[in-house]
Amino acid sequence: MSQPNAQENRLAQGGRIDRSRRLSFTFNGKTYQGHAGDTLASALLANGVDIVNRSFKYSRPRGIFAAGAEEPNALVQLGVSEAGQVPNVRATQQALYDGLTARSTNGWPNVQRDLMGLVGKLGGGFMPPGFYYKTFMAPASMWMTYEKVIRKGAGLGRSPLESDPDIYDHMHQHCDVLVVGAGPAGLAAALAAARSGARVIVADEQEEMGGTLLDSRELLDDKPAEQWVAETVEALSNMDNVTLLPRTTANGYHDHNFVTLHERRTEHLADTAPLKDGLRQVRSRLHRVRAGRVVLATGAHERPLVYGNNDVPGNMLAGAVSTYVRRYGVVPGNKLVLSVSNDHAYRAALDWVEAGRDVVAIADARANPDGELVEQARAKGIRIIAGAAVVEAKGDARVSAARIAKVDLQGFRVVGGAETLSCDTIASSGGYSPVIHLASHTGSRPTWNEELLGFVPNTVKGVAAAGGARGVYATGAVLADGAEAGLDAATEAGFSAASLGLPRVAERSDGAAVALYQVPHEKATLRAPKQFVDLQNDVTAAGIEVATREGFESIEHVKRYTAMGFGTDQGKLGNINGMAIAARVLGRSIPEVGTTVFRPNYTPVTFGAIVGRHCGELFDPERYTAMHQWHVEQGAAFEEVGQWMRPWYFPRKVNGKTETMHEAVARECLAVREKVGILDASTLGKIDIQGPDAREFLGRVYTNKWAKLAPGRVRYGLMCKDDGMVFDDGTTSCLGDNHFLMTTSTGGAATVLEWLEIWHQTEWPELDVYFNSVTDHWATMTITGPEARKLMEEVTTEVDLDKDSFKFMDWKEGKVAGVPARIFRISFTGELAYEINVQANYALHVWETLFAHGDKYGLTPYGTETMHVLRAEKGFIIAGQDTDGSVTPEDLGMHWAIGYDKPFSWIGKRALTRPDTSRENRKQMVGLKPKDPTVVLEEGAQIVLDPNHSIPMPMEGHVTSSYYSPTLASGFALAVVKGGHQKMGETVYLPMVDGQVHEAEIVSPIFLDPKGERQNV
Amino acid sequence: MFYIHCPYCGEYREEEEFHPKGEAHIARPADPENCSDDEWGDYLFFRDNPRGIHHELWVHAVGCRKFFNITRNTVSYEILETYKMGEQPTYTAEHPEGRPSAEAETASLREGVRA
Amino acid sequence: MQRYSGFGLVKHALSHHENWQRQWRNPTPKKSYDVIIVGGGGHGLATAYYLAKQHGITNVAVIEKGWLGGGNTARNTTIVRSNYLWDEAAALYEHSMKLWEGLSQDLNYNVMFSQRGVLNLGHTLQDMRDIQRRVNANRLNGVDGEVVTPEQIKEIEPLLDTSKRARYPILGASWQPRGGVARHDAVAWGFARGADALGVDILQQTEVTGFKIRDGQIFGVHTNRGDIEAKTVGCVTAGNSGVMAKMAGIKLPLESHPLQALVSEPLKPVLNTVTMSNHVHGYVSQSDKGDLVIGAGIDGYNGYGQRGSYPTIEHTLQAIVEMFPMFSRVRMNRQWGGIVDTCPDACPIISKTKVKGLYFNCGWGTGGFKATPGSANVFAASLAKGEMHPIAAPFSIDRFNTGALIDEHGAAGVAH
Amino acid sequence: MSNTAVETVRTFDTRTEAKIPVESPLTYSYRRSGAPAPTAKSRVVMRERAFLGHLVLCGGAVVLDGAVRAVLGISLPGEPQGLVQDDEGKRSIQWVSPDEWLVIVPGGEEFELENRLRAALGDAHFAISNVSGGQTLVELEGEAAREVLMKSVVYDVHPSHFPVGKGVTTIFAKTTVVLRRPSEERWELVVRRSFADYTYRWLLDAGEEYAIGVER
Repeated sequence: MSQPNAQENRLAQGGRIDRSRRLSFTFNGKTYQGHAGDTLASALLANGVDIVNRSFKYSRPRGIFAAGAEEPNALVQLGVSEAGQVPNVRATQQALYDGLTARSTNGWPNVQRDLMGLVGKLGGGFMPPGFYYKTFMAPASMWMTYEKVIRKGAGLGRSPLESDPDIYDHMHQHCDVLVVGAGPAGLAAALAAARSGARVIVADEQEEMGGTLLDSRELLDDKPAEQWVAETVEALSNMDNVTLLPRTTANGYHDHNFVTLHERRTEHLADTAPLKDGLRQVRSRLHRVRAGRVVLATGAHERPLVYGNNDVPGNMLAGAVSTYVRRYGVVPGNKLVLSVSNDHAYRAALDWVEAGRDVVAIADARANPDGELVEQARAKGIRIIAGAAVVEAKGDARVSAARIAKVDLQGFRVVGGAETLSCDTIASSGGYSPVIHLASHTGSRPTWNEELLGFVPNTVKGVAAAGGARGVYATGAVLADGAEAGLDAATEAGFSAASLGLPRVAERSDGAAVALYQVPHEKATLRAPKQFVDLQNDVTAAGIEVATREGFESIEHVKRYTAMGFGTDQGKLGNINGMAIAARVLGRSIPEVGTTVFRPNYTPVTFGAIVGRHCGELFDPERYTAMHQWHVEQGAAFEEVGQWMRPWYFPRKVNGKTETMHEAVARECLAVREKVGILDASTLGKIDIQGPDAREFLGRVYTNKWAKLAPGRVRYGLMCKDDGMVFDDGTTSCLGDNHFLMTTSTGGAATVLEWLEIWHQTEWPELDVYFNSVTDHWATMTITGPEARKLMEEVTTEVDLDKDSFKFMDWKEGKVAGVPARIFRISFTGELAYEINVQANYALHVWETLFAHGDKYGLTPYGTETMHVLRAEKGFIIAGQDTDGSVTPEDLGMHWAIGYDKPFSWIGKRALTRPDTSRENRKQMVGLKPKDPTVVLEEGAQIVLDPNHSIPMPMEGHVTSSYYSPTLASGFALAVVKGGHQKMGETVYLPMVDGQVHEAEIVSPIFLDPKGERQNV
Repeated sequence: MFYIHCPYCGEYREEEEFHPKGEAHIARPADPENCSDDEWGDYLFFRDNPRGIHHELWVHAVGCRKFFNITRNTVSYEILETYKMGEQPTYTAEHPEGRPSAEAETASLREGVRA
Repeated sequence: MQRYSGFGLVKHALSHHENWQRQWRNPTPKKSYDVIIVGGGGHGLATAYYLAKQHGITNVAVIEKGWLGGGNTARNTTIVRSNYLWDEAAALYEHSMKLWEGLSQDLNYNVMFSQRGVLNLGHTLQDMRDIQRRVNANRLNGVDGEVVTPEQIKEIEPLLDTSKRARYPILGASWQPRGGVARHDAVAWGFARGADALGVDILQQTEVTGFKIRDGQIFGVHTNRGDIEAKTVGCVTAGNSGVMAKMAGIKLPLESHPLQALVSEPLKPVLNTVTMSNHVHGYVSQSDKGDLVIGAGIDGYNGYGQRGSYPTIEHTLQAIVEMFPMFSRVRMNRQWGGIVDTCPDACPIISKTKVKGLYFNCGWGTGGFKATPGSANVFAASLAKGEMHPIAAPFSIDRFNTGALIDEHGAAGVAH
Repeated sequence: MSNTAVETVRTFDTRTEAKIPVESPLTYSYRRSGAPAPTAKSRVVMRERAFLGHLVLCGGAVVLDGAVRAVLGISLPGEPQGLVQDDEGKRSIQWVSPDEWLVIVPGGEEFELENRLRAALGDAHFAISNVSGGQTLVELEGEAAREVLMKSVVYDVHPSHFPVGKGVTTIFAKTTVVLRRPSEERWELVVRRSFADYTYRWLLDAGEEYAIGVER
């Protein structure tokens, strides 16, 4: 085992790390050292940590396999505090910071000695694909028990159990050209586009921009590639029209060039965001980009070869080896065997040798490798075994040897005997897969290119792929491709620029690559050592073969049956190999087996970043009336109605005890019935309607008549949809012949306004009428109860409140508490009532003045609950509570509000005569009087005729509203009952969950003052 | 995430400002009383729901509050055109590349009518 | 059919898994069948299975244009519940629930039906009224359910924020203990294997391009592999029903909309049950693999693109974090979309058509997966007898002309 | 008030000259959430301009233009998204839709303005709604103002796309806002009264990293 601080694999020099800054970190409880500029992965490798995790299904030891987003194994749990936990962080993408604390996500009791591993070793053979579907079925009752055990073994990291201390936000970005990826193609594209003056955003997922140029062996203008990177990034950052976003991953490409960028602003600093200049900063930010044009310069992922035990720690991607050596100054082992199908991967061997360590051999699947890099390797004395590949890795916790054999690619067999070479690292390369994820997010299917041995993207309008992302790999060509894409994008976006001067790159002559995915083994695939395709989900070549034998022939079936590609890496490394294996087994070509498409996200995105600020109290707006402060001070309990916070009831302290809701509501109800109450009704929707055809319009959208409503008068109206079902109601006042003020329910305000607009704009544009919302302009307070007039007389001026000159359903203008007011004599309580509208800025003054005068009359504020009781006593409906979209005006017993003889066939009328709408025995609104007056029926209780009927019990209707009425000294309810209007006086039953059966009598829904005398005084 | 050209505002705006309101050109029967139950049911509920070119009604709810029509491909989600109430589409299932211009001109109806 | 068992697994392991048989054949289409089922998703395969198993009609073809189980079966969030409001809907979904309860054994295929219970949260007084109404109706309809308090909710799902400080505090919930989740793919595969074993031909990569109709009677279909005849054809093509209907000259009251879903990265077990909230609009459960499986609302526009708009995903995750604030640091792995055929009343159509012998089973909206066995069972009975099964009868197309809608929108409280 | 238009439409002065306490839509918010005073660190400053006169003017452009010019001395913005101000910058008209304009004038002028417009428009088909109590105007100023807006509105606020003299109705977080740019330095948000507190809290939250200050 390595000692802390040892960094045994760290090279004395080289790499882009800052050796002057040593950072200390903890992994699985042990403390290690690394440097600024390290990733967690490079630091772990530097310290010789081989096993970083245990695999998902078989619990096999796993090491770091790649160096970027494609890493399947090195997933860690990050975080010190409970609230700061982050599950499933890829060590290869996590920048090292001082104090970083990480653990493996799997392994019990620890990754080194894992007991589940034993199960995997012994039981692995019994777990073919589809294993779960084929067992645990008997006895049926045991599945829930089996499942508990299965679930325990599943999952990777764990969720924090405490609320997130961090904040997140969004940035709505707009640009002419978005460049995704800042490798050679991306930087060239960005520079070309930016020079045209276009607004350019460059997003790159890594800690620093440059991509493959940061570990390139090539020279640009005879200088190290990283120098060109530095100069280009510097140039871009000096341009006002360019936004550079490092540590920012483009995760989703959505329709019409909408791209989500996930910027990690503090994750390289600490697990929870530190303060900056004493101010909180966001942990990560989601940029929602609407781009004119998008250039995808996302590069390519190297494909590993699939051979026996290719998952043992020490197996790696060839390119990752180069990255660790050149970028981080870390050699992840001592003795390397390289297994390749192409020239480019030879870099790993050259870098390894130059780092001063031993390359045992390169197994090259090609018969006659002869490219430039091959020659360089030969020149360095590296042994090259042509026509061969690593067929199997040896070793348990770390690679100890590689078995290399000659392979017949056509015949898919090993030729001759294998040679076992001692080594601790096996790097492989089976070619490159363009990163086509974003291009396929909106459904474009990629095309298989047999020459490139990879899928290349088909992009939609406005998007172009450049460089590696479309299979252009030679550095010079990549730069040129990027520059051209950038220039084209800017041109298409309406800008013009000269083409870019590009740095000179020596052309390298590479030999042709050969198609190799799964390496044949001496044994048949089903009997060979496990050859892993998807390392994260433990999918093997054998698993794929079994799946195809069982009839899973489409690649989608194979993926689902084996779980290939369903991990957090979404098959970046494995999918093509898996397709190739399925194709081989089925005797088809890769494109015949299917294509591979991807869904967002490219890499996982923190929920918090997607949520942004829309959480906690900002999750949804709370709307307040102008009297809200007063309600809060009075200790009101609130009910939310369509985002409005409405006082629900006003509990008082009586003898040091706070009233219950029941007590408060009883008191409030009696106050209104006996004295006077006040309600904040500002939340009702109010629509100002003006125009010569306003009256005609009202007649079309309301069920009742409006032709003769005179200025100064108010009328109740019922609105239906064209299916005849009630959807809102309210009063509308005639202000002038061409001028009306409509009120709607609180929740219905926006819906009704849009309803009026859609009919006006799309059906009846010939009607001259305009609608404007004035809901917020007016504050509304209802003064109601027998003493209402007396109170009003004290505070009202310029209005004659006499009952004969200001009658029920009249409205008048005047002043209340010195404030200009419109006063409406409408009543939702059945009592004498005045609804006062004043400009909202004056509302609190008016409200408080009313209280200053109201005390002697017993003025009592009441909330929505009391309002509901009072209106229900009168049989007034609440749309949405007593109706549910299946209730007609006739069902409500509101025949009086239906103008059947209106000349225009108003909305909803025609539907009322449909067979089902006009049938008898529809559910109709009635009152219910419990036989036991102390019973308050449950709202939603179901009504039956025979409570002893077996289940299922025929139901006749249900309770829509139910309260205790202190006035009636009884519970009472509104309900809908089949044929209810013909069933007055009949007894019905309400069987409850607790076994009780309530008895009730069907009565008129108007419980109080059926003649309406109280409101008419 | 659509980017929608509002024909009234004269510029592209984010989808979030708009609400879709179903198939376009569903006109309320001129004489409801003389519709059969089947005809009324058709008007209320039955829709073309095509896979491909679709004319649909949208409202620029957070914006100018105007209703207008969009011709959109329901598979690719490409928006082929947006047009004001009362106008007729240029791109149709019969003419996916656009109708001959003469026909388009004569088809224009009075402003604000769904048909 | 090769029977599956724990013992069988050991045997296969010893022979290196070389002897597994195909789970279904890849047959050549016959010239004619007694019944053709168009659509090889869960509903279609299950219909064929029940036709063969319960009605002895084995000369059946299931015609699938892609790969079986590749539509909404493969894309849903796998929730199973039967606590629907209206009698007709409750009868249908409860019929399905009962079939779910013995399905793994019936099919000899573990569909991993996990009855871990479903919570439907209420955040407003109206939510609670709706919940009480629904639970009361459910119990009288023989569907299990109860109304639970925030304290009881905390016991069922401890991580839920049941505090009063939430923007939308939880006032209560309905709780259906028999609800839960199942493994979606296994449902399709299990029914396919079962149907195949009984003689049903499953024709994948076979696209129906038209119907053969003469004198108002169906007598077959045109496909890209030639004409196939049958006097009874059942169309079960969720996400494509309108297009199929149009081929037969029929218009349906359907709109096809994107419905999106997403999963987090796999996590150690952290959720016990299925939690749904209509008001803040999101629902979540945890798969056996560890992913949080999260469902979003339907996008408002028509779309066959198997993708929707991003704000729908954002709103959904806001809702999840509102309910479970600790999930803010969990990461979203993948999102996708299905195509749901929605009816104006949020209930399906299981119906004859004006073409004799041609039946449609469609319009399931978000309710399709949970209904799979029940829908197929009553559809198969209807196809076999030529008369709609009593449970299916109320779901006729005619209701949109008579007005006899079964409106689960407003009242059910939960759209999924 | 003898004009026919006035008879068929009932106008009403909801403002009074009497000394009556008024509360702006943000009054509650100051109490509830506080109002951090601007400091040297503040890169953005917010201030409410309460109690202005707000009128919604509906009608055809051709119908309205002459009357507006005659009464207000400025012409109706001819192009969508146009925002026109008088020389003092105190009175403005903004295009809202092809037949709708938002007029904002110093508080107290709105009723007289409405009557004069009505008189000038005579029998033409138009509508004027006084919404002065229903909305308020919030200003943002400072070098981070644009970034705060980028966090909040979906509309593109880049100067190349949002020059001075433009105004739009758009999404602001989970509510709506009328966003205007009357000058290089200053942005105006016209906010509905009942959403004002939400908007205020959002701005404080989004502005936190820029040490947002509130001028009162």
